[in-house]
Amino acid sequence: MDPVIWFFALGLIAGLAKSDLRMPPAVYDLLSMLLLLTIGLKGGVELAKAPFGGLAPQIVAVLAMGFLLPFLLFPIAHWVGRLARADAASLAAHYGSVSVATFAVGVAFLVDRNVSYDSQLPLFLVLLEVPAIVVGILLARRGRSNVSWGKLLHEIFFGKSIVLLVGGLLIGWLAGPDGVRSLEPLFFDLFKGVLALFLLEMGLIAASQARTLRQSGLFLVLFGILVPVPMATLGAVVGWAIGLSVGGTTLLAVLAGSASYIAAPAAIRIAVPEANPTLSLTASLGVTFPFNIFAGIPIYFTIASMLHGGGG
Amino acid sequence: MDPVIWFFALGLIAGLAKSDLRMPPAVYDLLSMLLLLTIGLKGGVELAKAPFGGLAPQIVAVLAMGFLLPFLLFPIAHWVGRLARADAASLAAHYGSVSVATFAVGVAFLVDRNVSYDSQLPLFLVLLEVPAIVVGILLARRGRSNVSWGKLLHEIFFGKSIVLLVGGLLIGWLAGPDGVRSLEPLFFDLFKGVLALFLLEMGLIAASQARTLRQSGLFLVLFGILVPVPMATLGAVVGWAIGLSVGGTTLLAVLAGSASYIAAPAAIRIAVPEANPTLSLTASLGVTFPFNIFAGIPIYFTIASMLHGGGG
Amino acid sequence: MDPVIWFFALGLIAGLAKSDLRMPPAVYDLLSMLLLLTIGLKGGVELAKAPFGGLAPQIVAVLAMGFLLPFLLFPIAHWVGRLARADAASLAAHYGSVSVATFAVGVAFLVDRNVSYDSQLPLFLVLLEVPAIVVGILLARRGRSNVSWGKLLHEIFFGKSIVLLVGGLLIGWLAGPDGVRSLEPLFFDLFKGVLALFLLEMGLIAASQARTLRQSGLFLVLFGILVPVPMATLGAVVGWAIGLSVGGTTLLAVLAGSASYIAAPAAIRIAVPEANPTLSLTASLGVTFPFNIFAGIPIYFTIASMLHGGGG
Amino acid sequence: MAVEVNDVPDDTRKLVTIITETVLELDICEALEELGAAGYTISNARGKGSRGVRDAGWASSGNIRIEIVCSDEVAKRITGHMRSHYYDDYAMIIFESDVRVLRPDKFA
Amino acid sequence: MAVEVNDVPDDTRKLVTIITETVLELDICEALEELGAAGYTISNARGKGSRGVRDAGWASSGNIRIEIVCSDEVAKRITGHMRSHYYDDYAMIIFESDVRVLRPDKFA
Amino acid sequence: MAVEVNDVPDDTRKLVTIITETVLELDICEALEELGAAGYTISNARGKGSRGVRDAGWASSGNIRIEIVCSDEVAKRITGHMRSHYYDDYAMIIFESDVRVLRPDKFA
Ligand SMILES: Nc1ncnc2c1ncn2[C@@H]1O[C@H](COP(=O)(O)O)[C@@H](O)[C@H]1O
Ligand SMILES: Nc1ncnc2c1ncn2[C@@H]1O[C@H](COP(=O)(O)O)[C@@H](O)[C@H]1O
Ligand SMILES: Nc1ncnc2c1ncn2[C@@H]1O[C@H](COP(=O)(O)O)[C@@H](O)[C@H]1O
Ligand code: NA
Ligand code: NA
Ligand code: NA
Repeated sequence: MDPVIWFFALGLIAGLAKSDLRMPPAVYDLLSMLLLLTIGLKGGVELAKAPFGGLAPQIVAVLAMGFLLPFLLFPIAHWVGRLARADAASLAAHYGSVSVATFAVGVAFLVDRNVSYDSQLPLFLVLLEVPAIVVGILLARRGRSNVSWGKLLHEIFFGKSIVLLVGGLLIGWLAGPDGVRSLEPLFFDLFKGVLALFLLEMGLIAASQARTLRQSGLFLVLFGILVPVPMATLGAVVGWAIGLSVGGTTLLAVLAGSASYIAAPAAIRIAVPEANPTLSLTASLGVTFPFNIFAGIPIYFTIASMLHGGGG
Repeated sequence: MDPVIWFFALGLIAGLAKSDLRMPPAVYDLLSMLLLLTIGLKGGVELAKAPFGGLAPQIVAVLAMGFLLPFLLFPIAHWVGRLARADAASLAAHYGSVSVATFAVGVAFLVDRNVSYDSQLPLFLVLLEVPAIVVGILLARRGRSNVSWGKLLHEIFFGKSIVLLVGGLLIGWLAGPDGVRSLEPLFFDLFKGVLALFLLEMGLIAASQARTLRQSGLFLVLFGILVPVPMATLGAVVGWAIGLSVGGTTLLAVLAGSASYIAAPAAIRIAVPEANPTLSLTASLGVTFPFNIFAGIPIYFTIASMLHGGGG
Repeated sequence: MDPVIWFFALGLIAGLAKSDLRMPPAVYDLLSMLLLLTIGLKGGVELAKAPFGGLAPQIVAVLAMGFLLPFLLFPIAHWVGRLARADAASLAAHYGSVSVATFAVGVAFLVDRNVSYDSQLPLFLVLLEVPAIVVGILLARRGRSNVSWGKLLHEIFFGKSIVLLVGGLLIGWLAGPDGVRSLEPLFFDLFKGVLALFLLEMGLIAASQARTLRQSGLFLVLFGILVPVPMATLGAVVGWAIGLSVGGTTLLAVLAGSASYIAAPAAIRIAVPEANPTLSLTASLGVTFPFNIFAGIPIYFTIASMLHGGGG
Repeated sequence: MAVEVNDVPDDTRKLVTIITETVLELDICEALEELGAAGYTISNARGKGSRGVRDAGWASSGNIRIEIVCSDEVAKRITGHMRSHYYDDYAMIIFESDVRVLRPDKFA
Repeated sequence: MAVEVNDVPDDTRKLVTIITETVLELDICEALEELGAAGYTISNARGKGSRGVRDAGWASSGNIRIEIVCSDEVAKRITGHMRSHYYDDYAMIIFESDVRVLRPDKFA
Repeated sequence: MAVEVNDVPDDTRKLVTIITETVLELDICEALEELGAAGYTISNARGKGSRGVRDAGWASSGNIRIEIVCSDEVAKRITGHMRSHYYDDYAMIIFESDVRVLRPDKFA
């Protein structure tokens, strides 16, 4: 198993054992900035190397998936899980959107196995962040919108994760492989180490969700474990259908199967204040994130390989 | 264009678009510590390699320039710009002093072009920080000094930027190229990456100056754009006259043409409290810094090349 | 001399000269996390490479030394130094326990000289942190225990330094040399640079102890300088007796001769509140730490070499 | 004498303190200006209340502590606005006390 | 009308402020809950007092500032507990004032 | 009984709160000691006032919040000093209230 995942386990254990280990918020911010910029830069450099053609239909397909996912998830949460409308909509928004940290672990997984992936994946990461949040808010509001959309969309689009991802993409694309060379020691060589530290903190945060988990009962756990695989399978099928490589298909599956814990919580808290914020966050961070990095990603890779006619 | 400059643009755009992207103050401090130490260490190692002779006359020339610059700038700000005496003196102090970030971008510019520079430049950076501040305070006080100079000079000389620059210089010089080898991965290899992150934050800060800029009207913009080139030209002539190489001449021009935004604001705020601190800071950070890194440095390099008989 | 030590001197001078140079607490936390994880990972990788046999007797010997040391120190502090019982016990706990930063400088010292050390040393570092603290508390309480040991031991064992050291050890051991390769750029290549920054901050902290030092008079200085060498000699003898290499013997001497300034102060402050916390901290940070990195480590290396029949 | 009198802050204003979720910072700042506050001061905090523990460790999970020195009138408007807009759905407490200020004209 | 009346916080509680060593945070939080406080708010601080300068620069050497809004009864218990458990051996000050709260039922 | 009486902080002091520019921290701390304050507590803050927005993002552009518990006499000296030295040229507000303290002898 990739050692970065052990760092998550270390954080989780330390948190559950009530260690006083804490990561200062400033360090968390630095690490997440580095991850976002690295993912963006990597994608941009790849785009510069192999200029893409016919990206438009792929973008349409990916966006369509982003809008579709929350519609599939909302009924499960609302009628099966018997959550209030606002809570179900919030959960649908979180799970329809994507997790950058899970994506980063997916990238590390592929790199370890020397599996390359299509250069537009970081772009898809950006595309998938927003639609589910919009749909989730509409579902919560039953279409009645007393939401100030202008302000909200501004907040989402100029939220720091999208700014850094898109900024990294553009800089990588403008600078190209040669221009980025001098930035590689910080952004590329340290990538795995930075990811390890970030996962340590994610483990600590996941541990802090444990108490809520015990209180909110079984549904959240089941939802958090059972929902990712079918969602990721859908993502894999889409990826395969639009012609991505095995690596790209895996990462699109990872995106579909992951749940947001940065952009979605912030936006939903403002736009759907009556939703209990800990429900969605606990499922996303406390259940689905660990599930994905320990079990999900290898599964999604197998599914992608099978779709491409390999054995896994 | 050097990709690190795109990071400044990214920060500027994010800031102007009111993104929630922020860099924690602790990260800003870490990045600036790394830059200062790196510049110092690099200079120290070079000094250790090629022991300097006849540095004394150069030092005198550079210091003289540092004392002269604010006397040239004050009349422009006071009579042309019609600024109050305190504000004009503050502006003269800021522009007479130097900007470490601009110097770092200048170093990166030269390294990219394989142009070497004289090892004493980091030393000149230190020398040029102080004189203009002292002159600025004297100008504001009309010579009448109710300033507690002892305390003030102590604050400037033991300010963190000078301590780290001089400390780095000394350590680099004492340790020499071999001793510093084990420090290179952090201080030298990551230099451009660290500079990129730092410029991202500088862009965010520059954006926050934009509103003041609109209010304070045209003079600040004109001052901030028109003043650096003649100042830098003076710097280049001095550099050429004291026998620096093309790279060294360029960097002395960069120093002369840049404006302080750390040491000067802090000292002037205490010693000349009646000066409006946002005026000088806005001109320095919001106008001159972007001008220098986008347009100024290449111009100064051309000037230096021409002085040395090259074509630019 | 190793240039990292100059960084300590730089911090010390800056602090004594009342420079405004500060390291944000978040950066200090990041640096210490990196150091602890690096030391752990290095040890774990070594353990994975050369699986150890017969470690049990070594562990017993090292633990025994850890329990013994404070019993030797307490009488000196109580009767010679005429400190109150609580203060003497606190000092015994600090000096019986160990300093990670001193250990890191010791490691850097050996690496510079191409002297290898036994892979279990990081494990001994962990083992030696706790016993002296427990003994110190018992000495302060005269055995009467109104201390809630469960809570206290939990706090010590799950304190962040032990969690990160043990976590690093386990991850390094599980992942092995190949698994850890992708983490090397952050954790191994940057080690000396990170240590340099950390020592800069240690210098600043040591300087802040200077005033207390002047007040508390001669005993603390004498204790802080005279006690480490005999303690370290004891450590070296133990290391030699249990069959460690010259490098391992040196590091066990370093551990014995160093004084804790993280785990011990926190635990003692809670368990022995009537002890004056600045006494022990001043001796440990203000006297012994500088003594060890400037003079102690080379001495301990000489002692270790002599024990192994070398000339030093 | 005149100086001494000047130095005794003898004009009374309300000090309204709001402790709430970090995520509301921007919204509340805008609202405060519209409600007529001449200024405000914010610092980061953590804490515990009816909605559980809130700690700044994790990005948006911390609290902020907002202080506003203002007139009775503005204080009333602020507490009313907070009550109607945020009190039901967000972790929030508000309390108020009297303070003497040095330059009353600085505070609405 | 009713709304206006509601918006004037007219029920009085005590605001207890404790400034003490960072190292006590966990202990005090536990104690506050046992003593019946419905909540508390903490922020980091530095300062100077009878035990010298305390600055957050160095890990455990900083201060925290704890605020508790509570009833007279609970306030009395808190100050008593602090006095007997910590006042002699730790850097600590406590002060107390009256505040009007918006929703009295939220505070024990 | 005696204990209970002890635990009720019944001696009154002034709590002076100063919110101002970070850059003044050292100067003000020195002044406070000279003016007779037995201690002070500082925390970082951001805010808005007549001199615009002040945010800690950018190095020296933040605010600090200084609290001093002291006697009437010292409070008067502090506000006077601040008014004459800083009020005109720096972003600064000062307010004052009454607090009950646990150990009056600790405060000048
Ligand atoms: N009784 C209290 N005293 C002081 N602070 C409180 C109190 N109750 C709540 N708080 C603070 O207000 C925040 C929100 O409170 P709540 O809405 O009750 O969860 C908490 O996270 C605490 O920081
Ligand atoms: N008179 C005071 N006014 C405000 N804060 C104080 C005062 N005295 C002490 N403090 C704070 O309380 C902490 C502990 O005080 P002490 O126990 O007196 O050292 C100090 O570090 C200061 O932060
Ligand atoms: N009415 C107010 N209420 C609370 N804080 C204020 C108020 N006015 C100003 N401040 C704070 O005091 C600082 C300086 O105020 P000023 O001198 O008015 O710019 C501001 O940055 C705010 O943090
Ligand atoms: Na998803
Ligand atoms: Na200049
Ligand atoms: Na020891």
